[in-house]
Amino acid sequence: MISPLRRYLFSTDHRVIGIQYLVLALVSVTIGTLLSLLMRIHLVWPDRIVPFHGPILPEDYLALVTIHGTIMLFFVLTTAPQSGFGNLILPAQIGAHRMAFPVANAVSFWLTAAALVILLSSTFVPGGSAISGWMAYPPFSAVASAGPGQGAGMDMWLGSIAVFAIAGTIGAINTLVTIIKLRCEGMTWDRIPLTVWGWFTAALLSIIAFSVLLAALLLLFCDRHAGTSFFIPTGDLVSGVIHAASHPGNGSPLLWLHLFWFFGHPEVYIAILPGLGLTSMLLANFSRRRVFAYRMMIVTTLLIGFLGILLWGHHMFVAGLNPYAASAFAVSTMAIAIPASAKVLSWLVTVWRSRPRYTTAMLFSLGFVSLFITGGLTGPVLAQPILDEYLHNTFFVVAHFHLIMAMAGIFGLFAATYYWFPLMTASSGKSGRMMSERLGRLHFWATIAGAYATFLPMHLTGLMGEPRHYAQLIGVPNAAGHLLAGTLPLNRFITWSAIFLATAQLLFFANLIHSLFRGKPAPPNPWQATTLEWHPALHPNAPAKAAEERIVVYRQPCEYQSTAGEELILPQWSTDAIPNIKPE
Amino acid sequence: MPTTITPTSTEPKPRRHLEDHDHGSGRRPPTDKRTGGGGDNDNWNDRPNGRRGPRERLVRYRMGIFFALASDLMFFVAIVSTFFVSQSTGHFDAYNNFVNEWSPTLIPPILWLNTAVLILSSITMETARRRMFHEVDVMDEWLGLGKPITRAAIPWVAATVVLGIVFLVGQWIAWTQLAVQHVFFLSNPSSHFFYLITGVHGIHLILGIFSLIAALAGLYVSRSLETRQIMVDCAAWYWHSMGIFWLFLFTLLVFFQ
Amino acid sequence: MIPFSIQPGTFALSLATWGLPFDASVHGPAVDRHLLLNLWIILGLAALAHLILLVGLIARRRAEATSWRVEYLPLAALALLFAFLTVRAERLWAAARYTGADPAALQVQVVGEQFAWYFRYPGADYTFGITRPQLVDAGAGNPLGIDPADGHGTDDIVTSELVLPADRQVDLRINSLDVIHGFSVPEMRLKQNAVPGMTIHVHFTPKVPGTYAILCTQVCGLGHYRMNANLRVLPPNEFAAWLAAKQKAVQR
Amino acid sequence: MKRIAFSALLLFALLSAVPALAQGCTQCRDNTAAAPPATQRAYRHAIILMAGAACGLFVATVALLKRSQ
Repeated sequence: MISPLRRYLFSTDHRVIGIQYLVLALVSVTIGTLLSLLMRIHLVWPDRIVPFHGPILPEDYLALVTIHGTIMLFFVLTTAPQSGFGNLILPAQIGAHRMAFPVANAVSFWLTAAALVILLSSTFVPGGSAISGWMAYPPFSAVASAGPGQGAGMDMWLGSIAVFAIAGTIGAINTLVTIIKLRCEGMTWDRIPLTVWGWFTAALLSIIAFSVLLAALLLLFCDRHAGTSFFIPTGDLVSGVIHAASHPGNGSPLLWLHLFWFFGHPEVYIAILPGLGLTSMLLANFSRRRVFAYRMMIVTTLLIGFLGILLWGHHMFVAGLNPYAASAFAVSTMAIAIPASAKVLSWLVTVWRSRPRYTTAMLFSLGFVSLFITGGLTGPVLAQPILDEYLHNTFFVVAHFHLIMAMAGIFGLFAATYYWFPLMTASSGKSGRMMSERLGRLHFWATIAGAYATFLPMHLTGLMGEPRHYAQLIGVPNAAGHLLAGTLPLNRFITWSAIFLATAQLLFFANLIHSLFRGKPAPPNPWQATTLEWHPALHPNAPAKAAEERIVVYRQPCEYQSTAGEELILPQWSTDAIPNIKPE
Repeated sequence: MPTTITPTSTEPKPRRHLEDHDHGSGRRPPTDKRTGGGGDNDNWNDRPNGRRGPRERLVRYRMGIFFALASDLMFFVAIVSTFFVSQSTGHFDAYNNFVNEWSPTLIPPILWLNTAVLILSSITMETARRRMFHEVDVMDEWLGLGKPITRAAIPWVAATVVLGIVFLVGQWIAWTQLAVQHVFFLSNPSSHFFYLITGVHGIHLILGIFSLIAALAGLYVSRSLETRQIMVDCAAWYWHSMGIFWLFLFTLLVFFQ
Repeated sequence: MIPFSIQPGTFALSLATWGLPFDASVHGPAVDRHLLLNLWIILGLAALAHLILLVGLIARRRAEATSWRVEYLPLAALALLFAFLTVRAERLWAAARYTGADPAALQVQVVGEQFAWYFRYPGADYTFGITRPQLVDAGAGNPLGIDPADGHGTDDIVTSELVLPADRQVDLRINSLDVIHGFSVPEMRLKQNAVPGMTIHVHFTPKVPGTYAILCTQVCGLGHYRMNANLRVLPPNEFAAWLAAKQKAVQR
Repeated sequence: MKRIAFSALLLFALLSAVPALAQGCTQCRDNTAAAPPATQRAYRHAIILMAGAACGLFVATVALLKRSQ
């Protein structure tokens, strides 16, 4: 009998760790959403007083932006799909009973939690949190006197991200070894579920990217405290202080841009790749079809990851990059649109004339497809340097990455939650619970409406020329004030939509809490899925001695037969077809 | 006409016994690389993953350490590329002529000695690693004739620890020699990089020494042969790659300034 | 209640051009054409994809598609489309950035600092004077640190608004004193980061006289949102008069 | 086979782009001065080094997965 502390807090069981990650992500996403609401409200009603805080000063606004971006990207979109569901589901989907390195797994989680605590507590240090955005361009981020929050706040930001990078690397190593070494018999190259391919590619990108980020952070730290100048040019004059005497040598800020975006772009693929895989699997499952062009999907997943390493330069078109280099990066960026469209085509063909079952998970996968299309199509536009010269750092970009990364990523997470909730709530001996479908549908329609209402108009304000990171649109002097004032009506609409979108998530929380305690008990394989996480021996409520059972895989996932009216499903683990019990 | 007669399998497939699973240190000699067959009712493929014989855990840990080293490689690659860039970036002074403050740091000759020491330590470590898998000793130990493996490996590991410490001391001496010549971390871009690279690599080596000491302790304490093999093996691979990284970084510092 | 109030007329107008601001530069119209082409294409593609999705969901169930043509033909079409757009964009980009300004272009230096833009005209001798960061003192009227010892610097004109003649190419040399700023003129379809330690040239030709906004588009500190200036484009003769007045002011 | 050719084509597109990955503004005289050829070469080497190392790791790991099945 192990103590509850050992079991729930410092557990090395991958399921418990997965849940811990998801809880952490849920906390983070709540905080991040509230911060974004504060920003939206401040943009259109700048004179509102925040309770317990007073008016939002420009530096507060920039701190909000920075913390919002950092939390959402690192602690939600990286943590939840890759580490959360990666721990909960990944071993089962490849027929393994455990992750490769349970202790390293727990260490990785606690490092992540520590990173989050460091980041959030940076709000309380003198000067407040960092205000230089999540990309922290030097010299702004390298010189403490460049602004409030660039002192202790920036240091804590650096520390938090460094710890997170280490944690992410450990987790990625664990994932990779698990996928490569612990697959069960017969789980060959093209029988691996696409979700696992997503996790694999994302983990691969993590071990490549995070260590580069770590090196960049180390150099930036030296610039801030050891008096070097890797990123600070000679004779840089920040707030009356010349950094020539104290900083020998001549750094180049562009160096940081290269190093950071070498990490930063793979990072956004780390956030979205598991969602891509999950969408393919869910669409196929609920429309009772094979995934169309399965091998093609594997190749495109790997290709997206591979190209993701080679196109960081498209973040630097107007940053002083050599125009020829800009052209080259534009080509490589356009190239990645092709595997992405291949995925979309496969989804469309998979559901084409299939009369799928509209469960909530399916709805969210369809929503993922829609958002991926809408948000993805603006990618090629931004990939053209001459257009990026106008759109760079406007709200057009904000709309682009919020649709394709934030919203699509979140939709993937929602789909995963509704789909795997029975596995998340099941424990040995007692079966899991389903989430309420009625509430779920309501939640879906509210969320997708809110998402589009919030982020589609942003394209327009961006085209009107509204830049990012602006703490105010009202009361700006000169002709700029006129330009910005023109975007106010749309911005009011966006703010209202954002409030609606955030409020709609209360439905999700209600559903979560309700189903946790009162959800109707789940059958062993509620969705008639074919992947291994529903295998009786790998199910969380399997008896302990099931760990001795030998798992063998005979076929690709998502194989169904519909002969003479009655449908048969062929799970990966079974030699013969099982009649598909139509849910009432 | 020729007919092919396919004989139906007369003997039933051997049943698995739940109790005869092998956690890696079981009935099967740890040198055994067979997986099943042989009609000995002990087909190791009939085991769930992670239960398939002595070497499986070893291979898993080895792969883990390799991935860790791969990401560490990217860390050094990033620093080296920064080295190349800052080496050749300059600025324009007020009179618009190009100034590049990079003046190569003179490499203290003791670094050559340190490099030799590090290579030597890699050799001793490799010997220790080989000893861990020496078949005769492994069989002896498995048959219960004491811990010849440990006895054989400990001196080599200890030697590696000593050599590693010697290397670190040598690096420290190199730093002090530079300091005597008034070349400090802040003196010059190239000195930034000299101290940064040697320092970061030194930290890696300190970690390596800790893992070696852990391996030593494990050699004394641990009763499971496999665990000891894993500890020494992983420590060895880490140590070797640190040596290789150093060779690259050293060539960089010596020839590419 | 209606959460937002829009004059329908202006809204419809702005929707027709996707809300793009007025275009006052010579190279702008080509960029706008390409941008609008892109926007209409992706709008069409998005609509098409969603249509296919909906039809596929509504229509009666049928055996699943097996032919790989459904994957490769559209993919090839898309690849061609993207290639076409890339080539078209690259040609515009090359025209804008691959070549330098012509020697007759008006030379203006743009300097960003927290949180203001300064503009320097070389003055009568067409040569910029030496600047030293040590001498920077906005209070004493020398925000760029022009070295008084250098003869070229004495006649340099430093302004806080960018005044340009219409229909004459201008060659901006952009740099920054402290942190990275973003020099952006939406009405000129122009954007370039101002990076400390680098001098980056962009050149363009304003066409329509008027007053336009200059924004900072790279977060540079708490004053980022108010770091802007006016660009006044004057008819050539008025510009000459303005420049002469400024020069007289400097000589005195 | 088609897929191989397809990805090979993309790879070619990228690698043909690599030589252009120089750094600094080469738009006109002053800018070539602002980033002298040495600097551009250094940046090019750095970019190729990093991208190359990363791609090598990526391919190696995928090969590892392919082998261990």
